[in-house]
Amino acid sequence: MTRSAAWTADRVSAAMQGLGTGESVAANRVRVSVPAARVLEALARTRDRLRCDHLIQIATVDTGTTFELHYHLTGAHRGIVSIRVELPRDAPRIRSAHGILPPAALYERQIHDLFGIEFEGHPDLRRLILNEDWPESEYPLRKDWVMDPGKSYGGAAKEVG
Amino acid sequence: MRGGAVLRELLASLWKGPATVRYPAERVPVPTGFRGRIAIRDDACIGCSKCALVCPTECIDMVPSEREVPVKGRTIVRKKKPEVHLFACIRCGLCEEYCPTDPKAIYLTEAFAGAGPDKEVVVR
Amino acid sequence: MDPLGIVAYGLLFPGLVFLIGYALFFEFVDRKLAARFQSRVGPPLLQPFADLVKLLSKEDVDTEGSDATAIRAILILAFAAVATAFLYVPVLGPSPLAFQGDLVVVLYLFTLPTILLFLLGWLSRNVFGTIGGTRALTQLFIYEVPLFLVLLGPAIAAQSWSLSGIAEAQRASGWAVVAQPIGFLVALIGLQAKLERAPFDLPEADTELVAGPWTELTGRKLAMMRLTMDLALVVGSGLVAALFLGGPSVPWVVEPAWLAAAAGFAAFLGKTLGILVVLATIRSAMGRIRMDQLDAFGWTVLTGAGILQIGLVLVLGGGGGG
Amino acid sequence: MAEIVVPIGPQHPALKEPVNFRVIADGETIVRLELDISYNHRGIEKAAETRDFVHAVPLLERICGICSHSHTTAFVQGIEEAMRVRVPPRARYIRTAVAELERLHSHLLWLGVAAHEIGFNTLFMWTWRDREVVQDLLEAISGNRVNYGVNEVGGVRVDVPERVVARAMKDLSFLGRRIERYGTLVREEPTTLVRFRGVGRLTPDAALALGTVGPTARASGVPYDVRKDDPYAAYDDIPFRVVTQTAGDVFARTLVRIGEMAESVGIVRRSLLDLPGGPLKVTSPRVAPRAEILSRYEAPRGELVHFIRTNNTDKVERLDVRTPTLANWTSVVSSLRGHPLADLPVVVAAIDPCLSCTSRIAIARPDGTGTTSMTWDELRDHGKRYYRATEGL
Repeated sequence: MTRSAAWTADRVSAAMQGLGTGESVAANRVRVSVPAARVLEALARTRDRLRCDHLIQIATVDTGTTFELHYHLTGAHRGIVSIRVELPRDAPRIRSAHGILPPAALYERQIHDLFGIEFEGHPDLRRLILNEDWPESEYPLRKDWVMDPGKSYGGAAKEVG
Repeated sequence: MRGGAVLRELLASLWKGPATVRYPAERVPVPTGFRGRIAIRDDACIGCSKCALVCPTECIDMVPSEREVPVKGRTIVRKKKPEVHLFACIRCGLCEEYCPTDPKAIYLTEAFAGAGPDKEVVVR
Repeated sequence: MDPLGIVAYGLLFPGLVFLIGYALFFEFVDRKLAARFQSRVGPPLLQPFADLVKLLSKEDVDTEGSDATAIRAILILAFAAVATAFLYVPVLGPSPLAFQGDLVVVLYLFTLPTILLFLLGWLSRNVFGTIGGTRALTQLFIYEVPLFLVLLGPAIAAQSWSLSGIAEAQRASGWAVVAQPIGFLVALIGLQAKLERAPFDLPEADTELVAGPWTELTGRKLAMMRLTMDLALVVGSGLVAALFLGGPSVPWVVEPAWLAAAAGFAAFLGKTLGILVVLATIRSAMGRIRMDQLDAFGWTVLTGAGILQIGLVLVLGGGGGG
Repeated sequence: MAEIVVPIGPQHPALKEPVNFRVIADGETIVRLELDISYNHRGIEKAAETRDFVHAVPLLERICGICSHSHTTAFVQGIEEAMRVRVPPRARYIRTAVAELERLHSHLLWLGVAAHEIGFNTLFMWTWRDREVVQDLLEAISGNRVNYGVNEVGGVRVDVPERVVARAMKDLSFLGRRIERYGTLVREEPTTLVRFRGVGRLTPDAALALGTVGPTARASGVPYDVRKDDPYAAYDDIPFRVVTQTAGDVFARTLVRIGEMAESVGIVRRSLLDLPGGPLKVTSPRVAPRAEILSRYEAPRGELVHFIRTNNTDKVERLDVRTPTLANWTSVVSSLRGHPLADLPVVVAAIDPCLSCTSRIAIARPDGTGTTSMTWDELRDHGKRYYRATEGL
């Protein structure tokens, strides 16, 4: 099984007609930027038309001005499709993808906890990563997050002396 | 008998006796190249502080220390030398790798045992 | 035997003191053998004794809201039951306290600790204890039938209900294990299940239930219960040795009485240790089975074998023996 | 029996790592399972953003004690791809050898823990005794048993001299025999068979739908293996077989892992015997150009992914690590429904969870009436209603 040479940008663009164009970013990886509102449609097409049945990861990047979500998928063809979505920094919202890709529920919970991105339709966005007494609506992985010395961030108090 | 393999293995272990190394009476042979306790060769150090810069846990402090040391045939007066907080050192060996001297001014010995009561021990 | 002798017999030699010492030695052999099977060094000889002493000195915590006096009573009762059962197990020769029907008494006393263990778990008000306790009870029902069935085999063959009597009868008719090999195997498996040793250690399955009924036991209570279980191991192997391996008897006749008793005692030690080695090997060679699997195995394989063995004894034995 | 809540963990004799289960059991059978894992979140991804590449490697090595080499290899390969740096072949072969040795000791560790979960402590002692051989070999190669410190951007820091290769060959033949023996042991030992077979079954499409990776997926017949799908290091040059089973239960996963161990022995032997000459590393630039790399690696537990974003500085702009255990949690929670309590540790151990790698939570709730298969959404909505009712959220 050599790297899937057949996995070209235009095959992906064909499948993503009207949503975005595929650009080849690595030997076996094609990235498509799609509008946030239509991410579920893009994911559904990736799963059905491009036969990607395995969600590798939902990567999140805080570029300082926007949040980027990268949905990486692969399938038996061993090629990788990355659906890229940009979200505004003030109230970042997006539809939850757990309906199409069940494991997404898990990854979305982590992203919500650390970045504060809202996933509409997610059944259970309770606290996931951070400890119970971590102050509300503080998202540590954001670039602009700074530890406020006044607040306690839970966990054992700093070892004295 | 279905359980034959298990029985054979039981008897083999019984016959071979315990595999335990009864430390400290017996010692595990330490292979060459083992990254053990850190040590400093004061006379070889030229005070370039590369080790302090590269250390991931920043446990190496450069302290003032004047000394004449040979560098490429000439002798210079170095200004500072490294001091290592032993129990912050994770024995990764990066300091030894980036140290430009030969023989190395800062290196990991093969000293295996590293426990100690005083957390603030400093290796000079 | 004059009353003083009985008391000495009961309390000192083959009685309590010897029993506790021998039980601790049993635990040592068991743990050492299991360790060496696993390429480990294993404990020193006096480790079980040291554990006992250490536990006795530890703080004895009563869980809040649990009926402390009831739990203490249970522990003492369990210990006493097993210790008394040992009185009827022939050690030097026929036990002086033997009487027709002591086999039934021994079996009854031998079952008591398991039921008490269930109560212990139930009273400890700990969720692990409750589940562990119910498991102990369910397990009891499963192996009890085949175990008792099989233990009655030699009794029928020897036409006697006294443990010592059965042992003596085998002096003439040869060891019951020869005539009833299936019975011997089922007895060993049943014993392993009764003592809740792997693969039947479901009640105190440490991977799910922390320690089952034992979870809330600390200090003196834990020491008492562990000792009781060690005693049960000795009593159990003594029981099986007496029933199937002829108890403290040596095949050839030994003239002077005291030498006969000594030979008998040596035979008792040898046989019980032999049984212990088998039990320890089973313990090391197996993982733990699940309750439903124990159910299936217990009712089909064990009980089936038990009934078969009893059938054979009734048909072949035909009341012969003696 | 009324439904009782059995708390298992986070400190529990069965699970050596901080995971907490709130098991809602009806008698002995598990009705519902709530799992909380984030007990040792150390904010490594945040810390990685403040360290240059040289300092980041020792940090990432400590994400996990059993798969430390996985994280550093994935990371440095990502940075090398961003810098367009060609790593010399000798370095690639050494990385492969250490990677497979890590898989070997990780699977041996797992086999022992799985045996312990069902009370078979003897196998636990044997496997961990033999694992010492692998650990000592790694110590001889890299100078440390756990955090090997083999990788750096541009190549490797340790060389494997001739005498170490000779010693490795001796150790590998011993390990080959031992693994073959464990293969027969597991197939023959009655209680292991009984406790593993048919437990925690995962059908191929469930395995795919629930996003399982690694041996857990391969045991259900999903042949994904990053070493074949997206070859890195020297996996292109060294022939090996992707081990799969079809039953998808704990026993199949055991066979897959034992098969993989045998393959690993072969790979390490091949990679050390054919060790090419040449340098151990190339000097790489201090700064990585603006790039976005998805670096995938086949860790012992499954597909490990490092999503790396570099921005023309000597530090990563963003490092998003998705560990294999995170992907496998969803399948555990759903495959445990209806199982007796006794199977919980076995099924959890079957995905070989590495808690220090991941800190996530998953909740699955069947409605308890029979085992009708519920779609994922029904299952979740039911949970939400129930959860709000009981916990009064």
